[in-house]
Amino acid sequence: MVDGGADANRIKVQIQHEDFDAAAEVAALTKGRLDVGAVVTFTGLCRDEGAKLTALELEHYPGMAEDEIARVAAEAENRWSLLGGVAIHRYGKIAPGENIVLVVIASSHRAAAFAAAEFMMDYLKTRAPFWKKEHLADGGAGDWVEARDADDHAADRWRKA
Amino acid sequence: MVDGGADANRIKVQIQHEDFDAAAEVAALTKGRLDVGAVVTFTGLCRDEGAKLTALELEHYPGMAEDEIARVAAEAENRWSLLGGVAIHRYGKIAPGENIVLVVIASSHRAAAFAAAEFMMDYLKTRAPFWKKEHLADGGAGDWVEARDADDHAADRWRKA
Amino acid sequence: MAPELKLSYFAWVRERVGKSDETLNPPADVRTIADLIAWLSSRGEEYAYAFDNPTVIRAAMDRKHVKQDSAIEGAREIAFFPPMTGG
Amino acid sequence: MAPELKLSYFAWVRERVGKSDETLNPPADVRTIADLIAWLSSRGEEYAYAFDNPTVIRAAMDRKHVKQDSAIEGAREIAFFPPMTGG
Repeated sequence: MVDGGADANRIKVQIQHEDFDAAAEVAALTKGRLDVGAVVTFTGLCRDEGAKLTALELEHYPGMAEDEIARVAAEAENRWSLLGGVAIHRYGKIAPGENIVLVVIASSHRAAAFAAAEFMMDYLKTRAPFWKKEHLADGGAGDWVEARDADDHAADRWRKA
Repeated sequence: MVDGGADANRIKVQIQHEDFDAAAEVAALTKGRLDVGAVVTFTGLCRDEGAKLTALELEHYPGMAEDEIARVAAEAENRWSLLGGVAIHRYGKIAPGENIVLVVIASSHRAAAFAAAEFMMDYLKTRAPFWKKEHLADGGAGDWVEARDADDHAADRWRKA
Repeated sequence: MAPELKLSYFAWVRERVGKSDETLNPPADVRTIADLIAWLSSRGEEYAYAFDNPTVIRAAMDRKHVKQDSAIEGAREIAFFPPMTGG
Repeated sequence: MAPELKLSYFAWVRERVGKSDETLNPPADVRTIADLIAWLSSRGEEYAYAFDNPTVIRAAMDRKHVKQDSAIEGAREIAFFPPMTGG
Protein backbone atom coordinates (compact mmCIF):
# COMPACT_ATOMS: atom_id res chain seq x y z
CA MET A 1 0.00 0.00 0.00
CA VAL A 2 1.39 3.35 -1.02
CA ASP A 3 0.86 5.93 1.68
CA GLY A 4 0.87 9.37 0.18
CA GLY A 5 0.47 10.96 3.60
CA ALA A 6 -2.49 12.92 4.93
CA ASP A 7 -2.50 15.32 1.97
CA ALA A 8 -3.01 12.49 -0.51
CA ASN A 9 -6.42 11.98 1.06
CA ARG A 10 -7.50 15.62 0.74
CA ILE A 11 -9.86 16.87 -1.95
CA LYS A 12 -8.09 19.08 -4.49
CA VAL A 13 -10.03 22.17 -5.63
CA GLN A 14 -9.49 24.00 -8.92
CA ILE A 15 -11.32 26.86 -10.64
CA GLN A 16 -10.34 27.28 -14.26
CA HIS A 17 -11.57 28.23 -17.70
CA GLU A 18 -9.79 25.33 -19.43
CA ASP A 19 -11.47 21.99 -19.85
CA PHE A 20 -10.56 19.14 -17.50
CA ASP A 21 -9.69 15.50 -18.12
CA ALA A 22 -11.80 13.37 -15.78
CA ALA A 23 -9.89 10.18 -16.63
CA ALA A 24 -6.55 11.80 -15.82
CA GLU A 25 -7.89 13.03 -12.48
CA VAL A 26 -9.21 9.57 -11.60
CA ALA A 27 -5.89 7.99 -12.64
CA ALA A 28 -3.93 10.44 -10.47
CA LEU A 29 -6.16 9.66 -7.48
CA THR A 30 -5.85 5.90 -7.73
CA LYS A 31 -2.30 5.53 -9.06
CA GLY A 32 -0.22 3.11 -6.99
CA ARG A 33 -2.93 2.85 -4.34
CA LEU A 34 -4.25 -0.52 -3.25
CA ASP A 35 -6.66 0.80 -0.60
CA VAL A 36 -9.15 2.49 -2.95
CA GLY A 37 -12.21 0.29 -3.48
CA ALA A 38 -14.60 2.82 -4.95
CA VAL A 39 -14.34 5.90 -7.15
CA VAL A 40 -17.40 8.01 -7.91
CA THR A 41 -17.06 10.61 -10.66
CA PHE A 42 -19.63 13.27 -11.40
CA THR A 43 -19.38 15.31 -14.59
CA GLY A 44 -21.77 18.19 -15.18
CA LEU A 45 -22.18 19.23 -18.81
CA CYS A 46 -23.73 22.16 -20.63
CA ARG A 47 -27.09 21.24 -22.23
CA ASP A 48 -28.57 23.06 -25.23
CA GLU A 49 -32.08 22.93 -23.73
CA GLY A 50 -33.63 21.60 -26.92
CA ALA A 51 -31.46 23.70 -29.28
CA LYS A 52 -32.40 26.90 -27.40
CA LEU A 53 -28.84 27.73 -26.31
CA THR A 54 -25.55 28.24 -28.09
CA ALA A 55 -23.61 28.62 -24.85
CA LEU A 56 -23.70 29.33 -21.14
CA GLU A 57 -21.52 32.10 -19.75
CA LEU A 58 -20.34 31.25 -16.26
CA GLU A 59 -19.48 34.22 -14.09
CA HIS A 60 -17.74 33.55 -10.80
CA TYR A 61 -16.37 35.36 -7.77
CA PRO A 62 -12.61 34.74 -7.95
CA GLY A 63 -11.11 33.79 -4.62
CA MET A 64 -14.44 33.11 -2.95
CA ALA A 65 -15.23 30.34 -5.47
CA GLU A 66 -12.08 28.42 -4.46
CA ASP A 67 -12.62 29.14 -0.76
CA GLU A 68 -16.24 28.08 -0.76
CA ILE A 69 -15.66 24.82 -2.64
CA ALA A 70 -12.71 24.12 -0.31
CA ARG A 71 -15.09 24.61 2.65
CA VAL A 72 -17.56 22.17 1.09
CA ALA A 73 -14.67 19.73 0.48
CA ALA A 74 -13.47 20.04 4.08
CA GLU A 75 -17.01 19.29 5.29
CA ALA A 76 -17.12 16.17 3.07
CA GLU A 77 -13.71 15.01 4.38
CA ASN A 78 -15.06 15.49 7.88
CA ARG A 79 -18.26 13.55 7.35
CA TRP A 80 -16.97 10.54 5.42
CA SER A 81 -13.88 8.39 5.39
CA LEU A 82 -12.33 9.39 2.08
CA LEU A 83 -9.07 8.53 0.33
CA GLY A 84 -8.90 11.58 -1.90
CA GLY A 85 -10.87 13.64 -4.33
CA VAL A 86 -10.96 16.42 -6.88
CA ALA A 87 -13.42 19.24 -7.51
CA ILE A 88 -12.95 21.34 -10.65
CA HIS A 89 -15.35 24.09 -11.72
CA ARG A 90 -14.98 25.91 -15.02
CA TYR A 91 -15.91 29.53 -15.70
CA GLY A 92 -16.32 31.59 -18.87
CA LYS A 93 -18.20 30.72 -22.05
CA ILE A 94 -19.06 27.03 -22.34
CA ALA A 95 -20.80 25.45 -25.33
CA PRO A 96 -23.46 22.70 -25.14
CA GLY A 97 -21.81 19.30 -24.81
CA GLU A 98 -18.83 20.77 -22.96
CA ASN A 99 -17.88 20.03 -19.37
CA ILE A 100 -18.78 22.48 -16.59
CA VAL A 101 -17.95 20.74 -13.34
CA LEU A 102 -16.13 17.64 -12.11
CA VAL A 103 -16.25 15.97 -8.71
CA VAL A 104 -14.28 12.77 -8.11
CA ILE A 105 -14.27 10.98 -4.75
CA ALA A 106 -12.14 7.96 -3.85
CA SER A 107 -12.90 5.81 -0.82
CA SER A 108 -12.52 2.26 0.43
CA HIS A 109 -16.26 1.70 0.15
CA ARG A 110 -18.91 2.78 -2.29
CA ALA A 111 -21.45 4.24 0.16
CA ALA A 112 -19.01 6.92 1.35
CA ALA A 113 -17.87 7.70 -2.20
CA PHE A 114 -21.43 8.11 -3.48
CA ALA A 115 -22.58 10.17 -0.49
CA ALA A 116 -19.57 12.50 -0.50
CA ALA A 117 -19.77 13.10 -4.27
CA GLU A 118 -23.49 13.87 -4.16
CA PHE A 119 -23.07 16.05 -1.07
CA MET A 120 -20.28 18.00 -2.80
CA MET A 121 -22.48 18.62 -5.85
CA ASP A 122 -25.57 19.58 -3.82
CA TYR A 123 -23.59 22.03 -1.67
CA LEU A 124 -21.54 23.37 -4.54
CA LYS A 125 -24.75 24.11 -6.48
CA THR A 126 -26.20 26.27 -3.73
CA ARG A 127 -23.04 27.73 -2.12
CA ALA A 128 -20.31 28.15 -4.75
CA PRO A 129 -20.43 31.69 -6.21
CA PHE A 130 -21.10 30.93 -9.87
CA TRP A 131 -23.87 32.32 -12.05
CA LYS A 132 -24.95 31.12 -15.49
CA LYS A 133 -26.14 33.41 -18.25
CA GLU A 134 -27.73 31.97 -21.38
CA HIS A 135 -26.59 32.72 -24.93
CA LEU A 136 -29.57 32.14 -27.18
CA ALA A 137 -29.51 30.34 -30.52
CA ASP A 138 -31.78 33.02 -32.04
CA GLY A 139 -29.17 35.67 -31.21
CA GLY A 140 -31.36 37.34 -28.58
CA ALA A 141 -30.05 38.32 -25.17
CA GLY A 142 -30.41 35.38 -22.83
CA ASP A 143 -31.52 35.41 -19.21
CA TRP A 144 -29.59 34.60 -16.10
CA VAL A 145 -30.41 31.04 -15.13
CA GLU A 146 -32.71 31.07 -12.10
CA ALA A 147 -31.83 29.10 -9.00
CA ARG A 148 -34.01 26.02 -8.59
CA ASP A 149 -35.85 25.24 -5.37
CA ALA A 150 -34.98 21.60 -6.03
CA ASP A 151 -31.31 22.47 -5.52
CA ASP A 152 -31.99 24.08 -2.15
CA HIS A 153 -34.01 21.04 -1.10
CA ALA A 154 -31.21 18.72 -2.28
CA ALA A 155 -28.71 20.63 -0.14
CA ASP A 156 -31.08 20.74 2.85
CA ARG A 157 -31.32 16.94 2.91
CA TRP A 158 -27.77 16.73 4.26
CA ARG A 159 -28.66 18.76 7.36
CA LYS A 160 -31.13 16.14 8.52
CA ALA A 161 -28.74 13.25 7.84
CA MET B 1 -29.45 17.54 -30.62
CA VAL B 2 -28.50 14.12 -31.88
CA ASP B 3 -31.25 11.61 -31.38
CA GLY B 4 -29.84 8.13 -31.27
CA GLY B 5 -33.31 6.63 -30.91
CA ALA B 6 -34.73 4.75 -27.94
CA ASP B 7 -31.82 2.29 -27.83
CA ALA B 8 -29.28 5.07 -27.31
CA ASN B 9 -30.94 5.68 -23.95
CA ARG B 10 -30.71 2.04 -22.82
CA ILE B 11 -28.09 0.79 -20.37
CA LYS B 12 -25.54 -1.50 -22.05
CA VAL B 13 -24.50 -4.56 -20.03
CA GLN B 14 -21.21 -6.45 -20.46
CA ILE B 15 -19.60 -9.30 -18.54
CA GLN B 16 -15.95 -9.81 -19.43
CA HIS B 17 -12.56 -10.79 -18.10
CA GLU B 18 -10.75 -7.93 -19.88
CA ASP B 19 -10.32 -4.57 -18.23
CA PHE B 20 -12.60 -1.71 -19.25
CA ASP B 21 -11.88 1.91 -20.16
CA ALA B 22 -14.25 4.11 -18.14
CA ALA B 23 -13.29 7.25 -20.07
CA ALA B 24 -14.05 5.59 -23.42
CA GLU B 25 -17.45 4.42 -22.14
CA VAL B 26 -18.30 7.92 -20.90
CA ALA B 27 -17.15 9.43 -24.21
CA ALA B 28 -19.31 6.99 -26.18
CA LEU B 29 -22.36 7.84 -24.04
CA THR B 30 -22.04 11.61 -24.40
CA LYS B 31 -20.62 11.88 -27.92
CA GLY B 32 -22.59 14.29 -30.10
CA ARG B 33 -25.31 14.65 -27.46
CA LEU B 34 -26.37 18.06 -26.21
CA ASP B 35 -29.10 16.82 -23.86
CA VAL B 36 -26.84 15.15 -21.28
CA GLY B 37 -26.33 17.38 -18.24
CA ALA B 38 -24.97 14.84 -15.77
CA VAL B 39 -22.82 11.73 -15.93
CA VAL B 40 -22.17 9.66 -12.82
CA THR B 41 -19.45 7.02 -13.06
CA PHE B 42 -18.82 4.39 -10.42
CA THR B 43 -15.66 2.30 -10.56
CA GLY B 44 -15.17 -0.55 -8.11
CA LEU B 45 -11.57 -1.64 -7.61
CA CYS B 46 -9.84 -4.58 -5.96
CA ARG B 47 -8.30 -3.64 -2.57
CA ASP B 48 -5.36 -5.48 -1.00
CA GLU B 49 -6.96 -5.27 2.47
CA GLY B 50 -3.78 -3.97 4.07
CA ALA B 51 -1.40 -6.15 2.00
CA LYS B 52 -3.36 -9.29 2.94
CA LEU B 53 -4.38 -10.16 -0.64
CA THR B 54 -2.52 -10.77 -3.88
CA ALA B 55 -5.71 -11.11 -5.89
CA LEU B 56 -9.43 -11.76 -5.89
CA GLU B 57 -10.81 -14.54 -8.05
CA LEU B 58 -14.26 -13.64 -9.33
CA GLU B 59 -16.46 -16.60 -10.20
CA HIS B 60 -19.70 -15.90 -12.04
CA TYR B 61 -22.71 -17.68 -13.46
CA PRO B 62 -22.43 -17.10 -17.21
CA GLY B 63 -25.70 -16.14 -18.82
CA MET B 64 -27.44 -15.38 -15.54
CA ALA B 65 -24.90 -12.64 -14.71
CA GLU B 66 -25.80 -10.76 -17.91
CA ASP B 67 -29.53 -11.42 -17.46
CA GLU B 68 -29.60 -10.30 -13.85
CA ILE B 69 -27.65 -7.07 -14.44
CA ALA B 70 -29.90 -6.38 -17.45
CA ARG B 71 -32.94 -6.79 -15.14
CA VAL B 72 -31.39 -4.33 -12.66
CA ALA B 73 -30.68 -1.95 -15.56
CA ALA B 74 -34.26 -2.22 -16.85
CA GLU B 75 -35.53 -1.40 -13.35
CA ALA B 76 -33.26 1.69 -13.24
CA GLU B 77 -34.48 2.82 -16.71
CA ASN B 78 -38.00 2.41 -15.43
CA ARG B 79 -37.54 4.40 -12.25
CA TRP B 80 -35.52 7.34 -13.53
CA SER B 81 -35.39 9.46 -16.66
CA LEU B 82 -32.05 8.36 -18.11
CA LEU B 83 -30.20 9.15 -21.34
CA GLY B 84 -28.03 6.07 -21.40
CA GLY B 85 -25.67 3.99 -19.34
CA VAL B 86 -23.17 1.18 -19.15
CA ALA B 87 -22.65 -1.61 -16.63
CA ILE B 88 -19.53 -3.76 -17.00
CA HIS B 89 -18.57 -6.49 -14.53
CA ARG B 90 -15.28 -8.38 -14.80
CA TYR B 91 -14.69 -12.00 -13.80
CA GLY B 92 -11.55 -14.10 -13.28
CA LYS B 93 -8.42 -13.23 -11.34
CA ILE B 94 -8.09 -9.54 -10.52
CA ALA B 95 -5.11 -7.97 -8.73
CA PRO B 96 -5.33 -5.19 -6.11
CA GLY B 97 -5.55 -1.82 -7.81
CA GLU B 98 -7.34 -3.29 -10.83
CA ASN B 99 -10.91 -2.52 -11.87
CA ILE B 100 -13.75 -4.90 -11.00
CA VAL B 101 -16.96 -3.13 -11.95
CA LEU B 102 -18.09 -0.04 -13.84
CA VAL B 103 -21.46 1.68 -13.83
CA VAL B 104 -21.97 4.86 -15.85
CA ILE B 105 -25.30 6.70 -15.98
CA ALA B 106 -26.09 9.70 -18.17
CA SER B 107 -29.12 11.90 -17.52
CA SER B 108 -30.30 15.48 -18.00
CA HIS B 109 -30.10 16.09 -14.26
CA ARG B 110 -27.75 15.01 -11.53
CA ALA B 111 -30.27 13.64 -9.03
CA ALA B 112 -31.44 10.94 -11.46
CA ALA B 113 -27.88 10.08 -12.49
CA PHE B 114 -26.69 9.70 -8.89
CA ALA B 115 -29.75 7.72 -7.79
CA ALA B 116 -29.69 5.34 -10.76
CA ALA B 117 -25.94 4.68 -10.46
CA GLU B 118 -26.15 3.97 -6.73
CA PHE B 119 -29.27 1.84 -7.19
CA MET B 120 -27.50 -0.19 -9.91
CA MET B 121 -24.52 -0.81 -7.63
CA ASP B 122 -26.64 -1.70 -4.58
CA TYR B 123 -28.77 -4.14 -6.56
CA LEU B 124 -25.89 -5.56 -8.53
CA LYS B 125 -24.02 -6.29 -5.26
CA THR B 126 -26.84 -8.38 -3.85
CA ARG B 127 -28.39 -9.87 -7.03
CA ALA B 128 -25.72 -10.36 -9.69
CA PRO B 129 -24.32 -13.92 -9.48
CA PHE B 130 -20.65 -13.21 -8.74
CA TRP B 131 -18.57 -14.60 -5.89
CA LYS B 132 -15.14 -13.45 -4.76
CA LYS B 133 -12.44 -15.76 -3.46
CA GLU B 134 -9.34 -14.34 -1.82
CA HIS B 135 -5.78 -15.18 -2.86
CA LEU B 136 -3.60 -14.58 0.18
CA ALA B 137 -0.23 -12.83 0.17
CA ASP B 138 1.19 -15.50 2.50
CA GLY B 139 0.39 -18.16 -0.10
CA GLY B 140 -2.30 -19.79 2.05
CA ALA B 141 -5.70 -20.73 0.69
CA GLY B 142 -8.00 -17.76 0.95
CA ASP B 143 -11.64 -17.70 1.97
CA TRP B 144 -14.70 -16.88 -0.06
CA VAL B 145 -15.62 -13.28 0.71
CA GLU B 146 -18.71 -13.23 2.92
CA ALA B 147 -21.76 -11.23 1.95
CA ARG B 148 -22.16 -8.10 4.07
CA ASP B 149 -25.40 -7.23 5.82
CA ALA B 150 -24.65 -3.60 4.91
CA ASP B 151 -25.09 -4.52 1.25
CA ASP B 152 -28.51 -6.06 1.89
CA HIS B 153 -29.56 -2.97 3.81
CA ALA B 154 -28.28 -0.72 1.01
CA ALA B 155 -30.38 -2.64 -1.51
CA ASP B 156 -33.44 -2.64 0.79
CA ARG B 157 -33.43 1.17 0.97
CA TRP B 158 -34.70 1.34 -2.61
CA ARG B 159 -37.86 -0.63 -1.77
CA LYS B 160 -39.07 2.08 0.58
CA ALA B 161 -38.26 4.89 -1.86
CA MET C 1 -39.59 -41.23 -16.52
CA ALA C 2 -38.73 -38.10 -14.55
CA PRO C 3 -37.52 -35.21 -16.70
CA GLU C 4 -33.82 -34.44 -16.77
CA LEU C 5 -32.71 -31.48 -14.69
CA LYS C 6 -29.41 -29.68 -15.01
CA LEU C 7 -27.97 -28.68 -11.63
CA SER C 8 -25.22 -26.05 -11.35
CA TYR C 9 -23.17 -25.18 -8.29
CA PHE C 10 -21.10 -22.08 -7.66
CA ALA C 11 -18.43 -20.82 -5.24
CA TRP C 12 -18.15 -22.89 -2.04
CA VAL C 13 -21.26 -24.90 -2.89
CA ARG C 14 -19.43 -26.03 -6.02
CA GLU C 15 -16.27 -26.77 -4.04
CA ARG C 16 -18.16 -28.82 -1.44
CA VAL C 17 -20.23 -30.78 -3.96
CA GLY C 18 -17.02 -31.34 -5.92
CA LYS C 19 -18.42 -30.51 -9.35
CA SER C 20 -19.77 -27.47 -11.17
CA ASP C 21 -22.76 -29.16 -12.75
CA GLU C 22 -24.52 -32.44 -13.34
CA THR C 23 -27.75 -33.75 -14.80
CA LEU C 24 -30.09 -35.65 -12.49
CA ASN C 25 -33.63 -37.04 -12.47
CA PRO C 26 -35.15 -36.13 -9.13
CA PRO C 27 -38.09 -38.30 -8.02
CA ALA C 28 -41.61 -37.00 -8.55
CA ASP C 29 -42.14 -36.07 -4.90
CA VAL C 30 -39.35 -33.47 -5.13
CA ARG C 31 -41.60 -30.50 -5.85
CA THR C 32 -39.81 -27.41 -4.50
CA ILE C 33 -36.29 -26.04 -4.22
CA ALA C 34 -36.34 -27.01 -0.53
CA ASP C 35 -37.35 -30.58 -1.47
CA LEU C 36 -34.50 -30.67 -3.97
CA ILE C 37 -32.00 -29.52 -1.32
CA ALA C 38 -33.25 -32.22 1.07
CA TRP C 39 -33.10 -34.89 -1.63
CA LEU C 40 -29.58 -33.87 -2.73
CA SER C 41 -28.42 -33.81 0.92
CA SER C 42 -29.52 -37.46 1.22
CA ARG C 43 -27.43 -38.50 -1.79
CA GLY C 44 -23.99 -38.31 -0.15
CA GLU C 45 -21.66 -36.63 2.28
CA GLU C 46 -20.48 -33.99 -0.20
CA TYR C 47 -24.07 -32.80 -0.71
CA ALA C 48 -24.85 -32.98 3.01
CA TYR C 49 -21.78 -30.78 3.58
CA ALA C 50 -22.68 -28.31 0.82
CA PHE C 51 -26.28 -27.96 2.05
CA ASP C 52 -25.30 -28.14 5.72
CA ASN C 53 -27.04 -24.83 6.46
CA PRO C 54 -29.85 -24.55 3.91
CA THR C 55 -30.87 -21.07 5.10
CA VAL C 56 -27.74 -19.49 3.58
CA ILE C 57 -28.17 -21.28 0.24
CA ARG C 58 -29.51 -19.21 -2.66
CA ALA C 59 -31.11 -20.76 -5.73
CA ALA C 60 -31.83 -19.76 -9.30
CA MET C 61 -34.26 -21.51 -11.62
CA ASP C 62 -33.56 -21.08 -15.33
CA ARG C 63 -31.27 -18.18 -14.42
CA LYS C 64 -33.71 -16.27 -12.23
CA HIS C 65 -33.51 -15.96 -8.45
CA VAL C 66 -36.14 -18.07 -6.69
CA LYS C 67 -37.11 -18.72 -3.09
CA GLN C 68 -36.78 -22.17 -1.57
CA ASP C 69 -40.53 -22.72 -1.52
CA SER C 70 -40.73 -22.21 -5.28
CA ALA C 71 -42.08 -25.13 -7.33
CA ILE C 72 -39.48 -26.62 -9.66
CA GLU C 73 -41.93 -28.08 -12.15
CA GLY C 74 -40.88 -27.22 -15.68
CA ALA C 75 -37.38 -26.12 -14.71
CA ARG C 76 -34.55 -27.05 -17.04
CA GLU C 77 -31.70 -25.71 -14.92
CA ILE C 78 -31.42 -25.07 -11.20
CA ALA C 79 -28.35 -23.47 -9.64
CA PHE C 80 -27.27 -23.37 -6.00
CA PHE C 81 -24.81 -20.85 -4.58
CA PRO C 82 -23.94 -18.78 -1.51
CA PRO C 83 -25.04 -15.13 -1.12
CA MET C 84 -23.50 -13.08 -3.91
CA THR C 85 -20.42 -10.92 -3.37
CA GLY C 86 -19.89 -9.19 -6.71
CA GLY C 87 -19.65 -5.51 -7.37
CA MET D 1 -13.53 59.11 8.93
CA ALA D 2 -15.49 56.01 8.01
CA PRO D 3 -13.33 53.09 6.88
CA GLU D 4 -13.17 52.25 3.19
CA LEU D 5 -15.24 49.30 2.07
CA LYS D 6 -14.87 47.44 -1.20
CA LEU D 7 -18.19 46.47 -2.70
CA SER D 8 -18.43 43.79 -5.43
CA TYR D 9 -21.44 42.92 -7.55
CA PHE D 10 -22.06 39.80 -9.58
CA ALA D 11 -24.43 38.54 -12.29
CA TRP D 12 -27.61 40.64 -12.69
CA VAL D 13 -26.81 42.68 -9.57
CA ARG D 14 -23.61 43.76 -11.36
CA GLU D 15 -25.51 44.47 -14.58
CA ARG D 16 -28.13 46.56 -12.77
CA VAL D 17 -25.64 48.53 -10.65
CA GLY D 18 -23.59 49.01 -13.82
CA LYS D 19 -20.20 48.18 -12.33
CA SER D 20 -18.46 45.13 -10.91
CA ASP D 21 -16.93 46.85 -7.89
CA GLU D 22 -16.35 50.16 -6.16
CA THR D 23 -14.96 51.49 -2.92
CA LEU D 24 -17.30 53.45 -0.67
CA ASN D 25 -17.41 54.90 2.83
CA PRO D 26 -20.80 54.05 4.30
CA PRO D 27 -21.96 56.28 7.18
CA ALA D 28 -21.53 55.01 10.74
CA ASP D 29 -25.21 54.15 11.16
CA VAL D 30 -24.92 51.49 8.44
CA ARG D 31 -24.31 48.55 10.74
CA THR D 32 -25.65 45.45 8.97
CA ILE D 33 -25.84 44.02 5.47
CA ALA D 34 -29.52 45.04 5.41
CA ASP D 35 -28.56 48.62 6.39
CA LEU D 36 -26.00 48.63 3.60
CA ILE D 37 -28.58 47.46 1.05
CA ALA D 38 -30.98 50.23 2.20
CA TRP D 39 -28.25 52.88 2.09
CA LEU D 40 -27.08 51.79 -1.38
CA SER D 41 -30.69 51.75 -2.65
CA SER D 42 -30.98 55.42 -1.62
CA ARG D 43 -27.91 56.37 -3.66
CA GLY D 44 -29.46 56.16 -7.11
CA GLU D 45 -31.85 54.46 -9.48
CA GLU D 46 -29.37 51.79 -10.55
CA TYR D 47 -28.97 50.65 -6.93
CA ALA D 48 -32.69 50.88 -6.24
CA TYR D 49 -33.23 48.63 -9.29
CA ALA D 50 -30.51 46.15 -8.29
CA PHE D 51 -31.84 45.86 -4.72
CA ASP D 52 -35.48 46.10 -5.79
CA ASN D 53 -36.31 42.81 -4.02
CA PRO D 54 -33.81 42.53 -1.16
CA THR D 55 -35.08 39.08 -0.10
CA VAL D 56 -33.49 37.46 -3.18
CA ILE D 57 -30.14 39.20 -2.69
CA ARG D 58 -27.30 37.11 -1.26
CA ALA D 59 -24.27 38.66 0.40
CA ALA D 60 -20.72 37.64 1.22
CA MET D 61 -18.43 39.39 3.69
CA ASP D 62 -14.73 38.90 3.09
CA ARG D 63 -15.60 35.98 0.82
CA LYS D 64 -17.88 34.16 3.22
CA HIS D 65 -21.64 33.88 2.95
CA VAL D 66 -23.45 36.04 5.49
CA LYS D 67 -27.07 36.75 6.38
CA GLN D 68 -28.55 40.19 5.94
CA ASP D 69 -28.70 40.80 9.69
CA SER D 70 -24.93 40.26 9.99
CA ALA D 71 -22.89 43.17 11.35
CA ILE D 72 -20.49 44.61 8.78
CA GLU D 73 -18.04 46.07 11.27
CA GLY D 74 -14.48 45.16 10.32
CA ALA D 75 -15.39 44.00 6.82
CA ARG D 76 -12.97 44.84 4.04
CA GLU D 77 -15.05 43.51 1.14
CA ILE D 78 -18.75 42.91 0.78
CA ALA D 79 -20.26 41.27 -2.29
CA PHE D 80 -23.87 41.21 -3.48
CA PHE D 81 -25.25 38.67 -5.93
CA PRO D 82 -28.33 36.63 -6.85
CA PRO D 83 -28.79 33.01 -5.70
CA MET D 84 -25.99 30.89 -7.15
CA THR D 85 -26.49 28.70 -10.21
CA GLY D 86 -23.18 26.92 -10.63
CA GLY D 87 -22.54 23.20 -10.80
